Amino acid sequence: MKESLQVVAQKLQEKFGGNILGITEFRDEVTVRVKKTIWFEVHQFLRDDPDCAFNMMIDETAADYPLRDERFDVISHLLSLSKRHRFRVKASTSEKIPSLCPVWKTANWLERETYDMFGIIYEGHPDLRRILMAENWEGFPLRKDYPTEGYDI
Amino acid sequence: MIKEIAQGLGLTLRHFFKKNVTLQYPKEMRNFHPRFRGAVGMVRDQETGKERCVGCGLCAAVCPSNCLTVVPGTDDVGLRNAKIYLYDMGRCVFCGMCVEVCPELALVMTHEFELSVYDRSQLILDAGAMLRLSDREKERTGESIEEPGFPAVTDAPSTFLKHNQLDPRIQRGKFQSHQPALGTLPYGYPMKYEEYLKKIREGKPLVQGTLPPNFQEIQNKYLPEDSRVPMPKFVENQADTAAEVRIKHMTVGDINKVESHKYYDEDGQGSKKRVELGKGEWADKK
Amino acid sequence: MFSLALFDVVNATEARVNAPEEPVIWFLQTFVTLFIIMNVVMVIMAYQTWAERKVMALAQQRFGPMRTGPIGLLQPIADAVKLLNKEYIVPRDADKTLFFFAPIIAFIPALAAFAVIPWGDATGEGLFGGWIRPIIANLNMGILYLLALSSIGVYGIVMSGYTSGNKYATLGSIRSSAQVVSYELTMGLGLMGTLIMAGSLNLNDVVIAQQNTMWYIIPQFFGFIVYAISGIAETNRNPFDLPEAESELVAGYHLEYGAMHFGMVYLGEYINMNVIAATVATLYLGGWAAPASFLEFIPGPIWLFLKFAFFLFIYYWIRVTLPRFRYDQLMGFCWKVLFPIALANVAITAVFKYLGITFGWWG
Amino acid sequence: MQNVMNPVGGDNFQEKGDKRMRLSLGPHHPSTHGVLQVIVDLEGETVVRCDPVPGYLHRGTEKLAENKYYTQIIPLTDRLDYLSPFNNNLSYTMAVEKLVGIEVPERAQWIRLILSELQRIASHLIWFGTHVMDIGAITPFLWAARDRETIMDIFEMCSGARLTLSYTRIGGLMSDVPPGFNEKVHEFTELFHKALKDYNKVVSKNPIFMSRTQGVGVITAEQAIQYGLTGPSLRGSGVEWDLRKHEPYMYYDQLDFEIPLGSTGDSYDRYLVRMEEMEQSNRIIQQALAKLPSKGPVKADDPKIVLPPKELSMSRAEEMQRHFYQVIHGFPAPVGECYFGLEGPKGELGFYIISDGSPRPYRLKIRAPSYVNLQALPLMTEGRMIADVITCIGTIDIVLGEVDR
Repeated sequence: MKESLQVVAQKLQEKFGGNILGITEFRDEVTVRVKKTIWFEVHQFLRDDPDCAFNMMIDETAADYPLRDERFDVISHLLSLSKRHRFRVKASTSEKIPSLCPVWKTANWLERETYDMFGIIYEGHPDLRRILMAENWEGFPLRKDYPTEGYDI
Repeated sequence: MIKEIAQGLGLTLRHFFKKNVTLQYPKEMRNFHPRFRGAVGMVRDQETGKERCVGCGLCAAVCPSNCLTVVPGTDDVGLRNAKIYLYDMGRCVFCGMCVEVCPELALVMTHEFELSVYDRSQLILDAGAMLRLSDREKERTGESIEEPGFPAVTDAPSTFLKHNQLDPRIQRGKFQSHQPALGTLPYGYPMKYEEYLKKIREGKPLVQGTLPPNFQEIQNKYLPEDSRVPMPKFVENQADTAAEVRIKHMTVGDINKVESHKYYDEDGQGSKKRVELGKGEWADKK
Repeated sequence: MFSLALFDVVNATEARVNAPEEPVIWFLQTFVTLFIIMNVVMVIMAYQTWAERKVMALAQQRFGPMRTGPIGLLQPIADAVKLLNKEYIVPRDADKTLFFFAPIIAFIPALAAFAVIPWGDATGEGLFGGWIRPIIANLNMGILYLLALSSIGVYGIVMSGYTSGNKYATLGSIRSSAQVVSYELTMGLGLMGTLIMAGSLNLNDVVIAQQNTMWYIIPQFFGFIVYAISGIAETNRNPFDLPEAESELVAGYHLEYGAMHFGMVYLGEYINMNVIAATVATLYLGGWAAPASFLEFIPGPIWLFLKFAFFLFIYYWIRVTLPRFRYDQLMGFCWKVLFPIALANVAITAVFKYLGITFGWWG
Repeated sequence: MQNVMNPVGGDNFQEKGDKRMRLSLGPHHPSTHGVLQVIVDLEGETVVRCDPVPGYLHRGTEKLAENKYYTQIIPLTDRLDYLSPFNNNLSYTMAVEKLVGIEVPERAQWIRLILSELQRIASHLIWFGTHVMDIGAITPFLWAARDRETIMDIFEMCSGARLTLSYTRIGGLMSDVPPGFNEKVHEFTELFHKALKDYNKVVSKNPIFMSRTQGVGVITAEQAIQYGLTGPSLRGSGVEWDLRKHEPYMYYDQLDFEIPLGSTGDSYDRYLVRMEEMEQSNRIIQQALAKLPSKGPVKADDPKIVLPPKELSMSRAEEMQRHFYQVIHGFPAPVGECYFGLEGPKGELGFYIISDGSPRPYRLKIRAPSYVNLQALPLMTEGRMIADVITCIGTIDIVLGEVDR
């Protein structure tokens, strides 16, 4: 793990303590799993803290695990231009999660897309509409139980 | 300000006297690089004159767009071949993966790219039509297009042995495929999500269409038992039947109808002027 | 009766031609001349589309139209046949009557402007004993007539855009009306210098005055620039093609037109270009007069055509090179750049004329 | 006559008496570069609200990818940013390589680097042509297309396709480049150097072009970071961030090149940045050609992932069995997740893969730079004129295949 990221991990542990569910590293990428209750705070902290300084949000997305109680993993990728490190934050949720739009404007469309594809509702999002699919589309295509093909005669 | 505009005008004026870079396409055609990936053709075995395919179905397995249907069988001599081989050019993305994986070097990407037809069913080719495609390629280039495992006819420096230079024992039809026939069913029109769910929950067969190959696997892994749905019946059908269904629904095309260029063929010889691509021609003066 | 009435009107405005002894024959002669000139203009205009495409293709290192006839020479005919064969579609929200007449209003005045362009010495008799005259109507106020007709053409554009019931078309026609009205002013002012120098509104007089001194493009260079630029803007051509800016308004005011109505809008635009080019050739490049006396064996119409074609080439050349202005920049350019130049040009020319100052070549 | 400025009725129209006009630019519009719809509210010619509506080209690439083997996804990535398919191939392939932990041979990496830079030039050329054409100059587009043809010839020579390349494979390349590759690329770099001067002459200093782009679509550095812009759009605002320099992948750390930066963040700055990037890419290609090893494998030697070469599989039964096994069952990736982003022509092009240990990705997220950059369009256009909307769409260099995925 990069030294700067070790500092970040340490600071997160100090600040949020038990709300941090685990910090893992795979292929030199650090992932922190947090409780969904601090989803917004952790991002604000990561942006504002001078040691973290994640001033840019690269991506925000989700993954579907239909067997779990909280079936969605919401994932955000952060980048610090000054420290040159990247970070990934994850939280599980069943349906709702706070929106990150007040933290980064990028989050607007990325959250709209995630809502469109998974049906995750971002609370506090200014304009949560479908973006890629048609407005009257049924179902959420990237959920695992959505059929990939289905044809009638 | 005026200087810059004048510079721009001068530059366009200079281009009036440069050589044209475009071609009169239907009348003349550029020469493709040897690796050009056009429609997939089948290579003719030089000894028997038949296709070299043994019907192993690897091409259908690797095809990202599900455009190949292969049903294995045996020919009158007892060698393995493809009983049914259907290639749907309308779905093909010309990625060349089928050719890359073919263990018998039976497929090749030809330079055939003028594939417009008036009827989509004409875009579904069988083995015979694919053979004719590669024959046409051979006629044009004047050489055999037997090349080892490359998505297209290649000019790459190859350390590979040509197929006919290999040990005759392993040349053709010696590898028996244990793979069940692979293939997809014909496709129709998508139905609504709700109807789809209803149909498969009730266990009603969907006559057409395919599910992801790992459908059951995904369900077993990720869905609680009560919400799993049975595999729709059509997947259990034998591939033979699947191909028959497909053939019943679609006529197999005749490659000779896939000749959009013949309408522009002025001398009636079926040949167009091929223009060799020059090197940086456009920079020269006329 | 009608022909006599027409004769009266024409007679009242014609000073140079003596009253014809045979009004009917005079009328027939006018008709023959008109017929020939209009046809020549139409053919030139049709081939102008071909020439433009070819010139653009050359600059872009491609062929342009090649498939119809040798080097695509039949392309204009093919285009016309195609347009004639298409269905005439009126949008649901369009004002049907005005929608129908708008292209005609754009087309006819443009064509009528050719009546005052001399293609030979208009004081002479013409060919075949006057059966083909060098000018259709040798009006004393020819330039006024030109300006008036080009103003009428704007109505066609405005109407076609506004009656289409389409937002893009409406935006296009709004842009167009503002643009054309503004540039008409600079266009008129730009011309003024030549008129002051020649002392006449008659186009033929201007040509003869140039023959006696020199082409007005030299003494009236700024006037020429102002007139040429305003002319390009007046005909909605690149870099002033805002009303039909393809990348913004799709096609602008003629968005909803199809079939021959589109053809008329399109041709009206090209005829307007022709008018500008012909007036530039006449007023600044010496018209039908040969540039030097030893070249006079080449007839006047050919000289006019060469000068005309040269200016059209400049049109195309600018089109292939320059990007488009923005709406506010366009208006700013007109009022802040062209208008002062034109005014100054008029004032200076007038002062020189009044004081009778000549600088050797100054007429 | 019906008032066309304020048509009443329909969801898309306003109340009667509203002075604003709601104009739908697209999805069929000449300058939205594909099927982007932009709904703008106009007051006169001034834009008061701008709402981009993507999605008309949505093909569900991410969903499709969940049901395909890792190798089969490569053709899908061609169709994302169809103006730079090689970079898509490369980014995806490198993401999978990172996931499975495979080393790519040196020669393959250099070829990838050269082709990636060529593709960047090709993509920027199309951007240049269309951007300038949107502003009204038609000729530079065709000149740009002419030079791009040369690049596409090089790609056809290598991969057999001009647009949908699918040239990379997990662990290397589809095949080695054919003979004559070096000469052809070298020839191109020299020609292109001259052509670039022409472009600069006819467009860069043109007063009309400058007046159309200077001060239009200004994005400050803070806004650019806040909106997550990457690539030339970010550098045009003066933020020095280039993954090739700051998180070097492949062999970019061995090469000497500069990162052009803008100062004001307007369209003209972004224009200059991209033009200079082409020049720098040209430099990179020249250096890389000199460093390209003349011989060597182009596929990694990893029997679990890379298919056996034909001469082996056709002469040894066990290799043939391996060949069959790998084609039919794919190769399993280790359980885990990884993200890889490279500096694409449009910005950071990233692929995020979650693997559950099966040969298919459990989840594949494409971080499309065009999608993120397009978000800044309302910021750039609101309060400006409608002609500036077109300039702004051009200047952020979007490709709808990538926006909609």
